[in-house]
Amino acid sequence: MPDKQTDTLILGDVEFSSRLFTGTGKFSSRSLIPQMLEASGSQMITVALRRVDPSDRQDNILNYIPDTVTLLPNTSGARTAQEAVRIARIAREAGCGRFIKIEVITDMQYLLPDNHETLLATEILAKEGFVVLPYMMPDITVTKQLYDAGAAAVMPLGAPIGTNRGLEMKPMIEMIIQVSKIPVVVDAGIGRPSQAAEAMEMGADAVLVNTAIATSQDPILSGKAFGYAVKAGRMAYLSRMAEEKLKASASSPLTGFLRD
Amino acid sequence: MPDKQTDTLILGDVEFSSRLFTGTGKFSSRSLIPQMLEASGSQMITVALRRVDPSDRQDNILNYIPDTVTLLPNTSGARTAQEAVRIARIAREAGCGRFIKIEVITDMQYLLPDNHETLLATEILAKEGFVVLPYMMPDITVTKQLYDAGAAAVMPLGAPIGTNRGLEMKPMIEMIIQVSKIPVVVDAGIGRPSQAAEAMEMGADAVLVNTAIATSQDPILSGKAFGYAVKAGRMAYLSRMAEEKLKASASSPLTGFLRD
Amino acid sequence: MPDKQTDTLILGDVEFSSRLFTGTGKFSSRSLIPQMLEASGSQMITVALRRVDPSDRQDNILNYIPDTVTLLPNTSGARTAQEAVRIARIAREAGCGRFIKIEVITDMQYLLPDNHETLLATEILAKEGFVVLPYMMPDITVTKQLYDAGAAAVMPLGAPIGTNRGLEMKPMIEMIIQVSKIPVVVDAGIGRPSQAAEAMEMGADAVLVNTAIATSQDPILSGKAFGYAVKAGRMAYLSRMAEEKLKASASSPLTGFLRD
Amino acid sequence: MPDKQTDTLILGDVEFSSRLFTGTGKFSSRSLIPQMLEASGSQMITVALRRVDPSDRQDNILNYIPDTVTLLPNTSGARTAQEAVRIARIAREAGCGRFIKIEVITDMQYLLPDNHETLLATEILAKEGFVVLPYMMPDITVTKQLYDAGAAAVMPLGAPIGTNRGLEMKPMIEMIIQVSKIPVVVDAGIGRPSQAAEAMEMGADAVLVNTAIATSQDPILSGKAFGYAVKAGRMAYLSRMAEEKLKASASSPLTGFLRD
Amino acid sequence: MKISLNGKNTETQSRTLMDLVTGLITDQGLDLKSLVVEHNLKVVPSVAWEKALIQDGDTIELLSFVGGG
Amino acid sequence: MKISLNGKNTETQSRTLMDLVTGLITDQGLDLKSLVVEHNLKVVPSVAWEKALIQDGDTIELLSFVGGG
Amino acid sequence: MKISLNGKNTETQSRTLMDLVTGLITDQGLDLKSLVVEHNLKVVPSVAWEKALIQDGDTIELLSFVGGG
Amino acid sequence: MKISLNGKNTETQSRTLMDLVTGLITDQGLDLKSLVVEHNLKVVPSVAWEKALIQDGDTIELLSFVGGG
Repeated sequence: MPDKQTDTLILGDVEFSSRLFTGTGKFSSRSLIPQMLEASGSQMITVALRRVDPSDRQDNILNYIPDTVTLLPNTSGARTAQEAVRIARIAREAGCGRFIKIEVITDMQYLLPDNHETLLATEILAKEGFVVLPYMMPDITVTKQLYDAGAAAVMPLGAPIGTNRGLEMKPMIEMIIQVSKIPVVVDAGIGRPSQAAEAMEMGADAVLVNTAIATSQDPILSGKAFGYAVKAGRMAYLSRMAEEKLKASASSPLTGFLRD
Repeated sequence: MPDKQTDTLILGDVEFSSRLFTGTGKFSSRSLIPQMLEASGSQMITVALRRVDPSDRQDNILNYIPDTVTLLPNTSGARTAQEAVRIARIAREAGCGRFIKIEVITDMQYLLPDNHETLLATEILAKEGFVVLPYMMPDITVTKQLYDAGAAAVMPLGAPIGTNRGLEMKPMIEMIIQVSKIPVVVDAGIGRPSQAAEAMEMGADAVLVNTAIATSQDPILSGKAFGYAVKAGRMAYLSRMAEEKLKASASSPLTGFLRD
Repeated sequence: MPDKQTDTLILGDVEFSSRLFTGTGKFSSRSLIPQMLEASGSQMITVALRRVDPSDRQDNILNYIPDTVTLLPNTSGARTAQEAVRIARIAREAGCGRFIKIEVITDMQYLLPDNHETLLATEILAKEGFVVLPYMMPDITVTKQLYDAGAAAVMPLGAPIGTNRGLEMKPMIEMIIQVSKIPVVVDAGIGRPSQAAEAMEMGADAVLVNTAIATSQDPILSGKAFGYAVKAGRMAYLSRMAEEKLKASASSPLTGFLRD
Repeated sequence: MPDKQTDTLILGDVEFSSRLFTGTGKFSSRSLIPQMLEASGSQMITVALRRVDPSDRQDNILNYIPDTVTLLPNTSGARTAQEAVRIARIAREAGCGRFIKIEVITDMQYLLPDNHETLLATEILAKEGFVVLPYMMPDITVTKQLYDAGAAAVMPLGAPIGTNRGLEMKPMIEMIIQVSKIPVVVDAGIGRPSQAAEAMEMGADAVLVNTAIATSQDPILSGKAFGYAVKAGRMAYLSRMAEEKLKASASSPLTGFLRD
Repeated sequence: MKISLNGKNTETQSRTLMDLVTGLITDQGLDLKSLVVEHNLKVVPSVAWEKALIQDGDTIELLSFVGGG
Repeated sequence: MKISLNGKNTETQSRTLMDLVTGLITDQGLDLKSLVVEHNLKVVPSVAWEKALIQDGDTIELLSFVGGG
Repeated sequence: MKISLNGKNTETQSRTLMDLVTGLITDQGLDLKSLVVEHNLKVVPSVAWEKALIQDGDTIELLSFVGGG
Repeated sequence: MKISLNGKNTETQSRTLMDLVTGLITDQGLDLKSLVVEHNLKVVPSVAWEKALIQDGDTIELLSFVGGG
């Protein structure tokens, strides 16, 4: 059990006091991003890389991310390990740093990751000095293989991306938390602060939330809500709460009033 | 939808900025109570009334509760409406103020409340000017009757007391939140901050947590965790998050990388 | 544990080999009812009583129910104990026998029963020699009171009527099964054979299914499905299956192949 | 939607009228197996292959399996694709026919399958003319790859083997059922007939149950229960039942009694 | 004669329940056997309809069983 | 004098609630301030204990607040 | 002659699989019909055991089907 | 000169990446600082655009960071 006083998350050689990772997708206005970051306290945020769209007049999204926040470029759009590797290299050479979220998706219906291609990309990029955070289908065997491949953490999904269905894969994620030798970051599907808190109570090291914050009617307040919830869940984990009980037990003395 | 800026809970004529109610039962040491109250921000706390136990050398539990915190004496031990009424009157005359949590239990196995006796006691005490908070089995019909009887709020249970099983009665509580004209406080069974947050996200007005805080290995940190979680859940409710979706939707652009 | 060989359900002085109760509501055509009864094996079916509707040209619904099937008139439409009592008496004098399903509903939004009025009606009708089956909100205290009032069984709801949401109230129903001295029939909300089987596995004595059968695209096949499922669930209960386990355990020898 | 009259499952060139597959593991006595098969109606059963254990005096397990039942040898014990291939070949040459359940497990704690090795073994054995049924972690991408590799069906797990926890992976299995071009057999974790019925209601083509039957106090009655439940679930699927509803809807006329 | 018939004030010439009921059959083609008649809060079996005299101010309910869950 | 004290028949010499209560303090080291005294179903505030005379057959409950949820 | 029998180095006088197998039956009371014999990675059907000569260094696996899920 | 620009065959007169890029800015008002240029699979930092000569058949990708989760 970690020390409650000095409880931080270290990835690569960076120390994070916040265990909430956020994303830049789906915001109605980019100007909301820095306010959301401040409200949520998030210190790591994802960005994507795409061909310049001439019709898109927006200025540089990186301008909206304070230097204090670590950039986590993702390899979205990659359908093979090779494409993921290429995107990662471009991102780094473009000055986005060593962190990379590997995302290789071939299933265009449910947008679920391809664990094998993800593993191959992880192997290559870890050797090249990247801090590799692979987005994955919850899978015990692959969790161990990603560790051997040099991943800095594993990022199993809670539910299909953008569904807000929460910890649908809870039993598998609990097992991953038990066996993983590297931090476990629950990514995708988290739609409510309560679900983020639940993941942290289970012992997850962090959660990544994008859609739920960006698509709420008040992304700044939502970001703050997730920031509080992640803290709450982590504190609960650190304070070792009692297990569920089958039997009821009174919180007041059981003696009847004016009875013995 | 309430105003996000001035979002407080009013019961009787008292305004509460914290929506976390706590209890004084089951603490390993009473000296933890004031620290827990400070860490959690809770502004309302329950106490019970019992015959003096000569063997009990502890000093007055009320000494451990700051004047800024509202006392909520409960009628635990009562098995009939009449006993509950008697306890309430004694508590008030003993200087504990007008708030009373009605708790009438005849089922000694699961410690579940007797809604009919609870309704009768509510009727009498509301007439006598008490601010009545009845602890109840989740029940739509009784919710309406308690309102007619003058209750200040309803307190449906999430799960049997002390089980930490959370919102087992969630569907019924959701209906109560829909129909109730008075505040809904989820009481009993909440064992994790995530569960408290979930209740608030559903639109509950407050939650009452005792066992989960008092029996954790660090009640002060747990209290803080619940304080954060209740805030997080309320913020989520106020920021109108998106519903669950059946279909996945990408948070990054769906175009393949270096594809059109 | 009952004898597997001679496992029947006795209500009033009638012995039922089938633990599936059905209803006559919502069928697209009344002629489906006798076929559904035969396919499902159900031996008890509900009917309702209403003022003659001149515009309704349908012939007598009782003509569609074989004599071998016990009629269970319900008191639907009653909003007080007195109305329920009046309906019950009319039904009996009209030749529908001694069985009565008490249904007193004042909540017109969720159609949830009023436990207190239901209890009052049960008391009166049991004294008059009815075999009283009260439809109720799952409630331990009221379960005991209904037994004292002379009910032949209790019929807690699984979920709001017609929702097909299944055993939403499962934890409460499990407790009722533990404490009840009379048969427990899960009524309302059961939308799938799997849910009916689950209720029986928990130890329920019977289930009542109407909407799910009547509104399916093939009520006869659906009735058969529920008949099989109720049998399956009862057999599972009688054959004492192993509990859930936290740890995986191999069903094949754990030794590696060609290893020791 | 298949024809209700002629609804059978075809694997390889064998037609199965029963959609319940069973296993031979964990029975207290082998003599229970033929009785269980008869009671359950199962037409396919798994066996394992191991080195002769001199201390084991039991006679040939194949003697307990009627010729009318298809043998499904598994590759349990294999930790690589190559080992699985070797076991499969031995089983076939030993006269066990063309069916093979591929089971490659490297995680000895939770006994969860290795999808990548499983895929490799499937590729090889399908080419050799086996009817390959791979046991797998629920995964959309791998489901498609197994189809391309020539699998006759996919067998995603419901929960870790032997846990009786049921459809823990339900959301993922529902997606697999949507996308799979080959039959989906839910294997492992099914501990109750209700869970088997639920899988069939979702549209699974079959379920494989071993532990729950073999370890119950009455494997013959349990087998019968699962046989009924699988039939019930399939019928429910074929009869297109109504969806869950948010709103309650009365099964009796909503008019008050003696009111308009 | 004024009676309350299924909650409505009605003018009727029928002297007995049988008259009233048979009248309604021809008017509305009701199924006689399905009919349950409550006369001043008492259920009257069909065999007794002939003898059941209707008086001014009587309350009569004509009921039948319908589908219900 | 016979009284019912916390449900038990008790013989006491105390003339007032104050006598009774202070007696118990020395006997049992109770915390006076935490004490709630119900005398014949009426709560008596500590300021009135001096004047509250005990009579034969009185019912007295000595209560205090404890931890509860 | 040295062979690997079920993974163990074993000294045997058996000239054929039949000799080896029948020897084991008497030693260990195995059920012949349940036996699956893999000889140098090839499965040998029982009808061929008589002619299957064992040579020094051979690898022989004696297998059988068991309960499994 | 024919080049592949973001996957499309394009005719260009630009001699250097700087020419190409600045041309696009005036044409399309792009944000220069947000531009990531990949020239024949190598990323070229903006400081080097001036010297980066474009030759016939070159493959050039103009990329930028966008919102993503």
